Amino acid sequence: MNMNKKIGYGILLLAALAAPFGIYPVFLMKIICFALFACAFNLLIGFTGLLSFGHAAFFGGAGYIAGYALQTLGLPTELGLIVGTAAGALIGLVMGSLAIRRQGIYFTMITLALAQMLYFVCLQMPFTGGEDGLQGVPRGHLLGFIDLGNDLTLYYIVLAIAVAGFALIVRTVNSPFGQVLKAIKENEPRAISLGYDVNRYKLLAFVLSAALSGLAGSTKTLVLGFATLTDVHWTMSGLVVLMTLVGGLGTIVGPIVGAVIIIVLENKLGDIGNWLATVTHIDWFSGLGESVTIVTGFIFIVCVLAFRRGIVGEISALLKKRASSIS
Amino acid sequence: MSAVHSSSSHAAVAGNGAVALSIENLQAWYGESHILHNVNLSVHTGEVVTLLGRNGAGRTTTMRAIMGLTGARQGSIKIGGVETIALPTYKIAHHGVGYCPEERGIFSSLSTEENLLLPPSLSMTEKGMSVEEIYDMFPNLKERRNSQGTRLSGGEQQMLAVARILRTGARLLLLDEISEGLAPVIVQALARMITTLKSKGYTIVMVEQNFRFAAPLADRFYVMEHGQIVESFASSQLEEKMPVLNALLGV
Amino acid sequence: QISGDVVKIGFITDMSSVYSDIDGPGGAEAIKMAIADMGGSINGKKIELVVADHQNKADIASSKAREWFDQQGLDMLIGGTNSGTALAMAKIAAEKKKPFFEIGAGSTRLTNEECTPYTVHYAYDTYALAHGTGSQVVKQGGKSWYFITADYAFGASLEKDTTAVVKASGGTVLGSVKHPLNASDFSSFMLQAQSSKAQIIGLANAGGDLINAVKAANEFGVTKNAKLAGLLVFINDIHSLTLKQTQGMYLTDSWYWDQNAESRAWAKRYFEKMKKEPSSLQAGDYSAAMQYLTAVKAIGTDDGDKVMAQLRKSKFNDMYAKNAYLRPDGRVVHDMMLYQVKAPADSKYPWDYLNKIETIPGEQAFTPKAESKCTLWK
Amino acid sequence: MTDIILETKNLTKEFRGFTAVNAVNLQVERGHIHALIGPNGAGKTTCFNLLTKFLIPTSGQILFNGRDITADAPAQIARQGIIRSFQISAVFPHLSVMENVRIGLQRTLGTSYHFWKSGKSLGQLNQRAMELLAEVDLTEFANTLTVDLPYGRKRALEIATTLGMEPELMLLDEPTQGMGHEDVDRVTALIKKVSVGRTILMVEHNMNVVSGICDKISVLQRGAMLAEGRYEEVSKNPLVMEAYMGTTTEALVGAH
Amino acid sequence: MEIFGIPLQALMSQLLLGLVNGSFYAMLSLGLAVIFGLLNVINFAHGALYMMGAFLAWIGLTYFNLNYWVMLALAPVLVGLFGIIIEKTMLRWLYKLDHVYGLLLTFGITLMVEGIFRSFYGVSGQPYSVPDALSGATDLGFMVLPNYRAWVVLASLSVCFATWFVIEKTKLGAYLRAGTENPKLVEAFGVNVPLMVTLTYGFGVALAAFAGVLAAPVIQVSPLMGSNLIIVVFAVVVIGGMGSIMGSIITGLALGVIEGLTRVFYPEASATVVFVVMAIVLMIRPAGLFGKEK
Ligand SMILES: Nc1ncnc2c1ncn2[C@@H]1O[C@H](COP(=O)(O)OP(=O)(O)OP(=O)(O)O)[C@@H](O)[C@H]1O
Ligand SMILES: Nc1ncnc2c1ncn2[C@@H]1O[C@H](COP(=O)(O)OP(=O)(O)OP(=O)(O)O)[C@@H](O)[C@H]1O
Ligand SMILES: CC(C)C[C@H](N)C(=O)O
Ligand SMILES: [Mg+2]
Ligand SMILES: [Mg+2]
Repeated sequence: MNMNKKIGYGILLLAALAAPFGIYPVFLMKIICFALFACAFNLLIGFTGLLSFGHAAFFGGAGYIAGYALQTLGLPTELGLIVGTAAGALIGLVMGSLAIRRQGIYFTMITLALAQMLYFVCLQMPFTGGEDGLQGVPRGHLLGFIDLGNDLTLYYIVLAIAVAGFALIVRTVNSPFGQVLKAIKENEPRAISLGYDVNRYKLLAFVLSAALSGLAGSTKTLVLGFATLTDVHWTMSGLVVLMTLVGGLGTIVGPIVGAVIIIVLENKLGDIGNWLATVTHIDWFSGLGESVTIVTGFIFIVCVLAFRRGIVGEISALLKKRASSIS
Repeated sequence: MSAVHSSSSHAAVAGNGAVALSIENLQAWYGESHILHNVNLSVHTGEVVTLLGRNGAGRTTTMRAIMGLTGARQGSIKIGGVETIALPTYKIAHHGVGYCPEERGIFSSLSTEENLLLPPSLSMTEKGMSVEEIYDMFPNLKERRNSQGTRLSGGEQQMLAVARILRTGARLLLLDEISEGLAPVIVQALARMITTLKSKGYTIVMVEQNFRFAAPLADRFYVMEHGQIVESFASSQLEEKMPVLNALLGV
Repeated sequence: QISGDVVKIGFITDMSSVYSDIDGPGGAEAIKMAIADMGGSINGKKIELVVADHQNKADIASSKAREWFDQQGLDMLIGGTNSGTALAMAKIAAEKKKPFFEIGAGSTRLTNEECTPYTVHYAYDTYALAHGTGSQVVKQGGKSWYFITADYAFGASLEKDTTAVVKASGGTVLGSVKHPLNASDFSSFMLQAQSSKAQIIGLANAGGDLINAVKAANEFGVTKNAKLAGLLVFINDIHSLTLKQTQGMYLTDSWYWDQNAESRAWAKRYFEKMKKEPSSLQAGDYSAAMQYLTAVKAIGTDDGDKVMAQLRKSKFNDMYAKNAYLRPDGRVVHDMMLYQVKAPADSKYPWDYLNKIETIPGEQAFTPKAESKCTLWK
Repeated sequence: MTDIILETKNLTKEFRGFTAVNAVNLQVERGHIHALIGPNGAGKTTCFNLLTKFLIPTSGQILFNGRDITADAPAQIARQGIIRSFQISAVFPHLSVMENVRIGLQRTLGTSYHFWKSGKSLGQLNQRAMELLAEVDLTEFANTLTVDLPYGRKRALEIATTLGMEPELMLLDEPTQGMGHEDVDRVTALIKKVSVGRTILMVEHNMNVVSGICDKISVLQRGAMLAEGRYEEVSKNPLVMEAYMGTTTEALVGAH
Repeated sequence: MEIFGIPLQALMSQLLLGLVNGSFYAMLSLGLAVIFGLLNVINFAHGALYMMGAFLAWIGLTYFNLNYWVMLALAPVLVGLFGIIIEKTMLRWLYKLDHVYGLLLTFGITLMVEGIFRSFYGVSGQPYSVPDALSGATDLGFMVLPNYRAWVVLASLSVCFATWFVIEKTKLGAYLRAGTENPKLVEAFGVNVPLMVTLTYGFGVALAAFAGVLAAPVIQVSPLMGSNLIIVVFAVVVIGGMGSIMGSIITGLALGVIEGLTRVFYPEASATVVFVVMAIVLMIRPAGLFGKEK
């Protein structure tokens, strides 16, 4: 890691530490959970080139399991999160071993379909509460003595979880394993001929990504106190794809940037619209709040047509260009 | 090595003198890689011209560029005097060009006869050969008219590929390595066919690996190297050019 | 003292989906009417209303509620249709110690297992529906039942309460099928119901779902051998389905626009704004806001606990409720009415749809103390 | 008796009724550079694909060091020491030259699944990687991104990576295809150099290369073995001349 | 009469429903296959365009008093035109890129189209009544056959087979099939492939709209009707393998029927049965029932 990067991460972390004093902590925690989710997703697409359209299954599925563990089984908080993460990994293992049988676009469709299947299972399983979802999941105490009822305390715990998850992702990308993944992404037949059992590597990457998505989902359940069908629905998978795409596929911090932008947009679009309406006196903007999906779709289209590298990708490409033109 | 303009050897051409194909300063890219650098050549109506060169010299790319099948192109390509550099592929074809690709391009979802019937006539006036004429020329194809295109033997596929473009009424044929992988009998048949076509006034540009196949057929030769024309001469000059060819191609 | 110098009311309901006709924008309008009728302010402090669409998702409802309480200093929350969201919001309001008026939702869980000191369950509940419509249908000879149930808190609650009534009256329940909220095609559910050979197909759903279920039943000729019993029918549903398809149906409701002069007068004002007659829920929204504001005005503070105490002391009297009162379990007790849908020929003017069969006194309409599972009412 | 490292018995591959490889009995002797030649479509690449199990044989057997490997998976075969190169160049374009070689080496560390380990742990392979790069003359390019290498260098890198696997048997599919003269000569010399202590089976159209370094030649035609033997014998075989040259009047030397 | 304790009436009716659903699967997966063949794009927007077809029917009736039959012809044309615009302005730029970008783009289009309809019409759905000529039901004795549903099966099967005929048995179809394999070469023969691509997309999409109009009287016309369906159709595509036109049709119908039967015998699984079948097929034949391993 070079100096610039270190400084960048440092500033990011400081900002995260200070943020809850200016911004509603619950909202921040939500952003953090999604940022972790997007990073986990990016581990798969960005570094193995596999586009999954079924990540909601891990995120939401783990959310339910964690919620059930915390609420009905009454497990301690830390155990609940671990159980949720493990559930994400397990769902990932099952889905992954089916999906990696096909490549490219079929892989995508299969993950989407399997996730939808899990959606229906969650709809019907008695413990998920069907359309009502699991409600009132207790936050409990961390390690038995840190009261998580306080938003601020929970915020720092959540931040720590996310930073740990993020660190693991960075580590994975740079690990011997990450190196093999890169090779598989670049030239799969060649990797096979060098003796790598590529499907097992892909599967491990899939499971890792699923487990971290599960961690993100469990944490979200803990923060908001509920687990619902929204989190297992395919639109959630689409959302995480969008976050990653906006931030920059295959960049390390891109997904975080993307998550922040998309979540802020989703939640504040109404305010932004109202503000635009008062500033520009164009009434139409005040309806923007109801049109989140339209705006989301629009961003998707623009990204695919014009900014396939995403924000972070475009910026770093720009910097590279500048650097090379200087030298 | 600088590009050699073909105009110097026009005196030696067969055919009736009208320019069927004239390429000036052609550049072509595949994505980021710049493959053709200022290719210049011209072919007269009724001529048979062969492009020689090593693997990867850019001969196939030249043909594909004429058809508009590469990435970006620059320069000028005139077919029958009409500038086609900016046209889409299908319009280029409508100026009377038939292209037989290196990889043959037989469609597996079509039967032999469907493959043969696929290309539409390029214009109202120029009718291509009828299916009967084709079958007369290649009796094997008639025999296997109903089998799936890619089930044919390699030689038969090659025949089919060549026959297919004769159906369109194209008068300028671009033939890429049509002798490749064929049994000698078939290569001989192809040679006879080209002679026949030439006598009917077709204009032919060939890319050939098989020098012994191409040498007796061609009126003129161009030699390519690294995306440029580096040598051009008429068949009458073949003897004297042999040492050069040896150096360039190892033939 | 009024916190934040405004009395802030929040309204979270289904603004765009299956239940938006029954409550939705009309409900918000009704609350605005109440605020206007209060003069827009109390002791010089402005009354404000914020509205959100929960899209029938409990997570959206509860995060919105939490955000409003934490961020906007919300003083009181009115919950609209959908029991799932209502249960979620009730928990948040209790955590924040603020009054929560629930109008649209029917689930009795709000005042039983999940009762809180801050919940005010205002309009109706599934117990009342089961004992009104349910027992009337059994009385008419419908002994064997099969349910088509909306697969969430409300449907389950309605099926459960009605099952109890059917069994108590000597009927049998042959089974049930659950459908997702806002289902698009009911034919297969209807056919499942049909294969049970029950006399009565009980529709434990509402709004758009009820409408579609009735249509599917007609398409496949299910009504030839079985009778449909809509367990929660609103006037808007009758309007959509037309009298032809609904005549003779029984329904239990808390209010009907044409019930008396006072209701007609209010309905007229509402009609001018919305071009539709109000449902009982929209009337309930008005009444709830009114009663809350009256209480705040009486004690001069919007402190949650004090307002709740004041509410428990009062009798509610307005165009919606007569002599109604708030029970310790959070139930507002008022009379319920059993209606029957008119035949097309009997309908004299637009929106003239219902005949009253009987009035069910409040004390009988709702869960009696003996059956209550609320720990606050012991 | 000669020491046979690789042997196929009646190896056959059919594609929907079309027999691409037909009962081929191939014997590759240990330490040889063995060439597989034949006209286009003769089934050479298909043969390679069968040997490395990129395709599943329709029938027949493959024996490696006397052991039947017909049922093994591609990665398993690679791990036993049969490494192939591809007809089109096979490198990892967006890794550096050094990283390319390390991918080949790193499997031996047994940490390839260790996603929690630092990438720095691969540093221990650098020395070996540099040795390999030196062997193919790529030392100065170690930190270059592979896409930027000229074509011939990419083939050299590919060979270096393959060498890193300590292969007993290397399969090279047209290693000189698409190369200029100098490249052809360099790669030919390179193949000769690395063949010491190994066995090499290669597909090659360039007869200069074949005649220069190959110990034995097998000629395929229409999926079947047409002739086999030393270059001098095969090149005089009228059947081979017929099938490959299209004429019997000239010797093989002039094919390219 | 009863079969396994299920009244014949209910069994047959459920089978009919299955067949109706199967017809929709078939029409949609057929369109997806045709588009994928020539454009290399998985058209996620297929569901949204199906929904658009249904909505156009509803809008036509509600605002312009155009009846069902007019809209059955008009809506596919309008949606087809819309598709052509999409292809010409957006998809066109993605052909050279990885397939996933086509999927992502059409996903974005889906969100936008759905969002727009949602903001106008909410999510609860609009009722659309059965056209007079087909209203009512025929009592077959063993079941009540709603005339309209019978028409749906008939109409969609005819359209499917007509499509199959055109693609497999005509010259135009030969261009399409050849274009699927090697579009550049077909273009080099002088065929206007870009136009063909555009029209193919337009046609595939029109097929979806046609299905939408057919569906309008059967289900609620709602902005979300398409996206829920499209994922099932994806599963159908994975099962069938997108290899052949007939394959898409047969797979679509068969899965509809399987779903219908599941509803009779084990209703809890009816929403998941297609996905279960997909998982099984993947384990046994990863390339799908009619697909070729590439
Ligand atoms: N699709 C492509 N993308 C990128 N580069 C290409 C592509 N096709 C060919 N090239 C490169 O263009 C150069 C010229 O290739 P071309 O096929 O024209 O050669 P050729 O003279 O026809 O040789 P051959 O005998 O191999 O057919 C080669 O270096 C080749 O690697
Ligand atoms: N996957 C496949 N399906 C059907 N036929 C195939 C397949 N792969 C190869 N073939 C056919 O098998 C035959 C042998 O092909 P192969 O690639 O082995 O030839 P080759 O000897 O390597 O030729 P070249 O010198 O051109 O590389 C060819 O006719 C080819 O068309
Ligand atoms: C108004 C209603 C139809 C809402 C429904 N009764 C519920 O509790 O969810
Ligand atoms: Mg070539
Ligand atoms: Mg080969």
